[in-house]
Amino acid sequence: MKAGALLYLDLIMVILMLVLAIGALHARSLRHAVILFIVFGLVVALAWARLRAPDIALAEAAIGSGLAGALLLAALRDRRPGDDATRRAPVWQSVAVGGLVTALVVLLAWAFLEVQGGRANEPLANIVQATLHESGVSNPVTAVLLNFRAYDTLLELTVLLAALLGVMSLGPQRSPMRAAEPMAAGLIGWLIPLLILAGGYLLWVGAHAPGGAFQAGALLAAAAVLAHLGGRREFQLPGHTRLRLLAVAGCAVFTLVGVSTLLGSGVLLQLPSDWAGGLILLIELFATASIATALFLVYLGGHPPSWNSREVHPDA
Amino acid sequence: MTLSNSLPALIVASSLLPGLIIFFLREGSHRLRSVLNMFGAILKLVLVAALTWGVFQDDFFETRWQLAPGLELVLHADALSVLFVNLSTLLWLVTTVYAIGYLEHSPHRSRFFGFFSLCVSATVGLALAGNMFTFVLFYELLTLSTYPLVAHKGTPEAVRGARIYLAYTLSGGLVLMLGAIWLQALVGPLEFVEGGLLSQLPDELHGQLTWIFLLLIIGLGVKAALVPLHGWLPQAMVAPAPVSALLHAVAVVKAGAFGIVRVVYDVYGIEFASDLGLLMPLGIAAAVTIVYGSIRALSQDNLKKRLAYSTVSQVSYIALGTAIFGPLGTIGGVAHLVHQGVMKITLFFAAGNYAETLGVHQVSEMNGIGRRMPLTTLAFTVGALGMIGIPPVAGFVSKWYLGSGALEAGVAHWVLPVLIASSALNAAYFLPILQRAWFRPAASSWPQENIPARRFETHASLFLPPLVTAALALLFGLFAGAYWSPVEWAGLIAEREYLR
Amino acid sequence: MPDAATLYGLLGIVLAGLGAHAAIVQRDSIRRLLAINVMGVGVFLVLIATAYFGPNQDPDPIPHALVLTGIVVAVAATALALALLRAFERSDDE
Amino acid sequence: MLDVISLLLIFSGLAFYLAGTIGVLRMPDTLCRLHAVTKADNLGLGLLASGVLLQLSDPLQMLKLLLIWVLVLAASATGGQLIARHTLDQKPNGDPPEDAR
Amino acid sequence: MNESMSLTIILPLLGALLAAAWPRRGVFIGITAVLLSGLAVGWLWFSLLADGPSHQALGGWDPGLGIRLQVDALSILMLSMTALVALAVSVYASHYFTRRSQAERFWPLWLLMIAALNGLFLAGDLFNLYVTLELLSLSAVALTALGGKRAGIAAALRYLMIGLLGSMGYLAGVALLYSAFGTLDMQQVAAQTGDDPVSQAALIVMTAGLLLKSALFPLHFWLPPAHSNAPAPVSAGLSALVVKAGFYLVLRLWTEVFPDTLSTQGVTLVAVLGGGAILWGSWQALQAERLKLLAAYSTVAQLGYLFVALALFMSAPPGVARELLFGALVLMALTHAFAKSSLFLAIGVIQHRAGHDRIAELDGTAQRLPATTFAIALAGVALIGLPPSGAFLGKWRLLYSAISLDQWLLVVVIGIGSLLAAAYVFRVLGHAFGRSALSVQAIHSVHEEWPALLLALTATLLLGFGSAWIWPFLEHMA
Repeated sequence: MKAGALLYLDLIMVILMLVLAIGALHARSLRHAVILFIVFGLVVALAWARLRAPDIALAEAAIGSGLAGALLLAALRDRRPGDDATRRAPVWQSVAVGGLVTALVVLLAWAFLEVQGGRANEPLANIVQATLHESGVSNPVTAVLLNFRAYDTLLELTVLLAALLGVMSLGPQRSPMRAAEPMAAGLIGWLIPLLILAGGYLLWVGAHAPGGAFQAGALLAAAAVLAHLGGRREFQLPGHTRLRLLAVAGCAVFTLVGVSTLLGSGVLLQLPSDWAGGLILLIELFATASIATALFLVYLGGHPPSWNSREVHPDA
Repeated sequence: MTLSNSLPALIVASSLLPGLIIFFLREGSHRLRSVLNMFGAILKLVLVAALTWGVFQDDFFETRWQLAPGLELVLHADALSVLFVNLSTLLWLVTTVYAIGYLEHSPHRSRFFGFFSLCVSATVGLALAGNMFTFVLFYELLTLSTYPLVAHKGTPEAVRGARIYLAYTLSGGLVLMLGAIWLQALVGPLEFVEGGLLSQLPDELHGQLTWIFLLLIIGLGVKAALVPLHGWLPQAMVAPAPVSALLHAVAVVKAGAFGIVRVVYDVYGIEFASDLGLLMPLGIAAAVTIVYGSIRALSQDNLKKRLAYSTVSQVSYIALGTAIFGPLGTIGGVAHLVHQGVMKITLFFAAGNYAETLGVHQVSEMNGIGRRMPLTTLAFTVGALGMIGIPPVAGFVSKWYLGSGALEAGVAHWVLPVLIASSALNAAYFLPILQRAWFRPAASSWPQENIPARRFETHASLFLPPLVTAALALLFGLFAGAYWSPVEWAGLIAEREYLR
Repeated sequence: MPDAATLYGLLGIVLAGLGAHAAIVQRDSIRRLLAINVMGVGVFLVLIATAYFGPNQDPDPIPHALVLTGIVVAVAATALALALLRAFERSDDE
Repeated sequence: MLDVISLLLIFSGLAFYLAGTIGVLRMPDTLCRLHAVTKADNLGLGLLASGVLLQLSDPLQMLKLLLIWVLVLAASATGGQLIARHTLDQKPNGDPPEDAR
Repeated sequence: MNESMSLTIILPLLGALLAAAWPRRGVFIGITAVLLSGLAVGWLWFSLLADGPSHQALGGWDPGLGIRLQVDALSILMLSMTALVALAVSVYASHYFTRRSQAERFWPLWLLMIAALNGLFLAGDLFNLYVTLELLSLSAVALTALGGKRAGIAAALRYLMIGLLGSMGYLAGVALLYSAFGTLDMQQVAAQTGDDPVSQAALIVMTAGLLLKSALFPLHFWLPPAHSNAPAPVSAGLSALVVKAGFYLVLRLWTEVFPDTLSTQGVTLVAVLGGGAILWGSWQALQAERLKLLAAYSTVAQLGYLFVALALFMSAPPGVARELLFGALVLMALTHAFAKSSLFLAIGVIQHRAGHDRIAELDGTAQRLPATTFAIALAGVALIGLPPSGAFLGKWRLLYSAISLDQWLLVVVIGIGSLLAAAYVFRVLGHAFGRSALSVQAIHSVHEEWPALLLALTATLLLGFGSAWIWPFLEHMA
């Protein structure tokens, strides 16, 4: 395609995203706002694809729009009818904040345009390309995530764990839904294995192509959410110990790899070149399981019965 | 670690450590607490005696401990600090004996004696402070450690009195601190030196130095109860008698007066202060306070309140002496630091005895009390006569030197009238009390007789302390020319100040 | 003519501004959450736009990794916020 | 030649989408809208997919496209059915109020 | 050396994972992990003293490609503060929760919070800081809501939203910096920042985000409800440690990453806001009817002191006085951490024993809970800035700089703030000394009363009389 045509496509996308964003932020009805936000997320995923960021496009679609959307919709369902969602700051405040934010936006835009004029002379990208062969994987994003900046990713998994622990501490899960209607149930039954398959594929392919633990975990979580939504009897969470192990496994294996490198070389997460590929896959495998567990449990909105130890009385 | 660099710290520690231990004693361990108290007090006295001997022989005692760069904790013994340390150590010993008897059955004694010891540690630290920073530090510590003592009874009035006390003294502390910091910003960390160091500063700083002097005097004036900063003192009367004795004679008020002496002599230098024209306003403030306090004392029926206003008046003799340029005035002011202490503590001990033994709080209830409690009233009489300035009690000596100093400095035209008026007023509010106590018939019953008369009028630990301090007041007056008397020591101080 | 990176970068800044404004102005928790997420997308757009060097050159993978991390962090925070909201509304019933 | 057919298919697919979208906007109630959108979009999707299919050369990619087509078809069919059921459950006459929450 | 750096983060993290997987052993795991990470900090001390400040890129890659950890005098002081406060609070917390389900939830989140703090103090990478900030705020939020009370949950929700907004502002700045300078490494970025629009824009949004997170007046509104409604050990951690993280980052950014970017107007603005925080926070603390709210507003005021000190530091001319002010600033931050954690723990004891924390009904606490009252008094002394606390030394130097720079308005503000602080502290103590037979149970429980007392003693005696080494240490190890 020609650059000009692409630019028109870009302009359409930009306008679409702006419109959707404003809709999501200011729609009169909260439900509309949430739906517009989910649609916004999908368009953003397209934008990621457009900007040659397929890994992010996948993640955005699966997590940013998909799971976050499911979370938001579930939260909407919790809402009691009386809740007033249209409260806003008084107009003068809104205008004042608007002025302040506009000033910031202009400042940032100015700075950004300044940057576009003369970009950094030697982007880190070149270094990544030059070092990629030592990383054990050939997908540069995976290399950055799980080798060059693996420490960030470890902490990121920890953030997810913190959120999970937080959600679990806030009370029991939502009551399960009634069984789905036959047609939806049929579709769900059909989708779940497909999702699991796709998840496994994404995990495996992440080493050299777009994909990886987060996208895979999100798909697995989506499968679990579907199973839950469909009220499928054969789907049951593991028991207390195994559930908790599943939740911490990703972090734990990652940390243990870190500790063993620390003991071996004195440097945290210094993966030996020869082993790097295998270690990354190991980490990703467990991370996928933990991410899927965390995202699904978080979707439940509270802890399932098996989360707490047996002897503890349920919360008042 | 030698004696010369550890003795000042040991003197502070000798009451601090027993105090800290006392906090953790059980309420019931009465004997252990008393032993610790007495041990600390006597040990301190011994250490202070050693220090005094050393300083007299021109030995050098100094403890230094850096708290932060430019902020050094310096404990240094010079003639002036030795005088104050002696006073507070001696009177603390007496007060401890008194307090043990006074508080025999009241609750929370561990807390009380803990803070009691902290209070005297802070006072001694303040006396030995070798620079402004150290002085401010102990000045604030003194505030903190006396607050629980004032609030000790826990009644709403006690808590309120303590709050007022705190509001005044903390504000004063803050102002003092600002002055000290400003001074440090101007000239660096300043140590106390006889004769002061500021006179070498260039002229353009003199304006700032005047402002700093104002801040310092305001800050110190709160504790010294200079009018109009004296408002806390009558309120703090709710405290138990030993505490009042401590506040008025040993620690708080004295700390303020001592600070004024320090600032004038050892920071600014008396000559430089005189050159800056700072002495006259200080003297006037002192004079106003002297007269005002006496007038207010006249109309108080509550004995302790009358004594409190008397303190307001009497302490300012020290400031007045400081403001008179010349060795005789200096001797008068500095000696009065000691004289006022022993006399006022006697009065408060006696007042405490009346309240504790018979429940007598008002002057109007004191008819004939001299016959029921002759020893206490005898001590009271000595103190009161001293306050008026009747020879041979020590108060007379101070007033004498102040008057001579005024003549020497050429300010007699306003100082002498103040002295005379004040003495007349002192007589006017003390003599009627004496007349009631000795010559009027006793009422049929006392307000609340707690301690019946057996062999003595009350417990020994209550009536002995005022007798001791009254005797001291007499001795200091009778033997003012003796080698060891406060007046002689004040002469030594004056010599060192003016000969530089 | 602006190139794609500039266009999307500016869009990102505007979205971040819109999100920030709504996050402050809106009072409803879910709406605030939406606003913060929109703001996040805006910031991510800036990063990814920075990483984009045109159709013929490989993009810089580091911002991609950062944004991936950011997305996960954002969803984690969203989940916690929604659970808090739910707990808050439940506590009303007690 | 192949390109022409492909373009033709894609544009007719887009036309159906357009019709479906207009239907959503213009039709009076939920069921009618549903009718318009599912019918038109399913057809549009099929046409679009076949048009794109002709552009591909890799059989694996073709397979993926087919899979996508099947999945979207199944999802929209199920979704349409669910929406219809929901609408009928809620209000026999078929039009829920705008801001039902 | 470098092992110990990683260990201070990894050990609490491992502890958190164990405690999450094995909730019934939470107390044992928690205390052990806190102890071990404290030991790692100790080890780091030794290496620092032996080898001087150092840094290390993780993964064995060059800084820029890999994430750099760095340790210097400032970070190790913050780490030590975290370790000591965390230890005392952990001992206290081991007996605090009455319901086991609550205790089981506390430990993993608490350890995650400590890991995040340690990670934050060691991070030398701008994006990594973002992740640690988020880890910190998520675990802190979850802990805030742990009490399960409606007010606590509402406060946690707002805390979270504010935290997210703040981190987004920070992240926007990071994005801009990366786009301009092509690196996330703090040192590499610092070498390129200057007076240009990019640096300025980045500085503004990052600072704004962090000020929101560190609750500088008037962005403090979220703090009092959050800190006053969390369980006592959590409040202690939040007020003593977590707010310091934001301040620490502002300090690092201003002094190290953007030394040439900062404008005098920016510094003045922060000084004004700091002054506002001192007055408003102290005034609100004086008005508070509950002890915990008082303590929370006192934190708002104390942050004001820190920011005022920072502003003075930034505007002081280079020289000895400036170096001395820096040490004072650090000392004030440390003192506040110990004093405030002590205060919250002591309040927790009172709340446990009296069943409430309403100030007006506390008469007679001193008689029943002497050690706790003593802890409150000592902590209060440190909050006012009286001797013998570290804050006294800090305030002395602060006023010294303000006077030297002719900032008389700040002198007045600090003075008024001190008096207000004295007023709110002694309002409590007055009641505590009051005489009233009330239902406070007398206790002599070591676990309950001692942590607060030890923390208060650290804030006063230890930091008041034993902190002279901090200045040379900061100078030689920076």
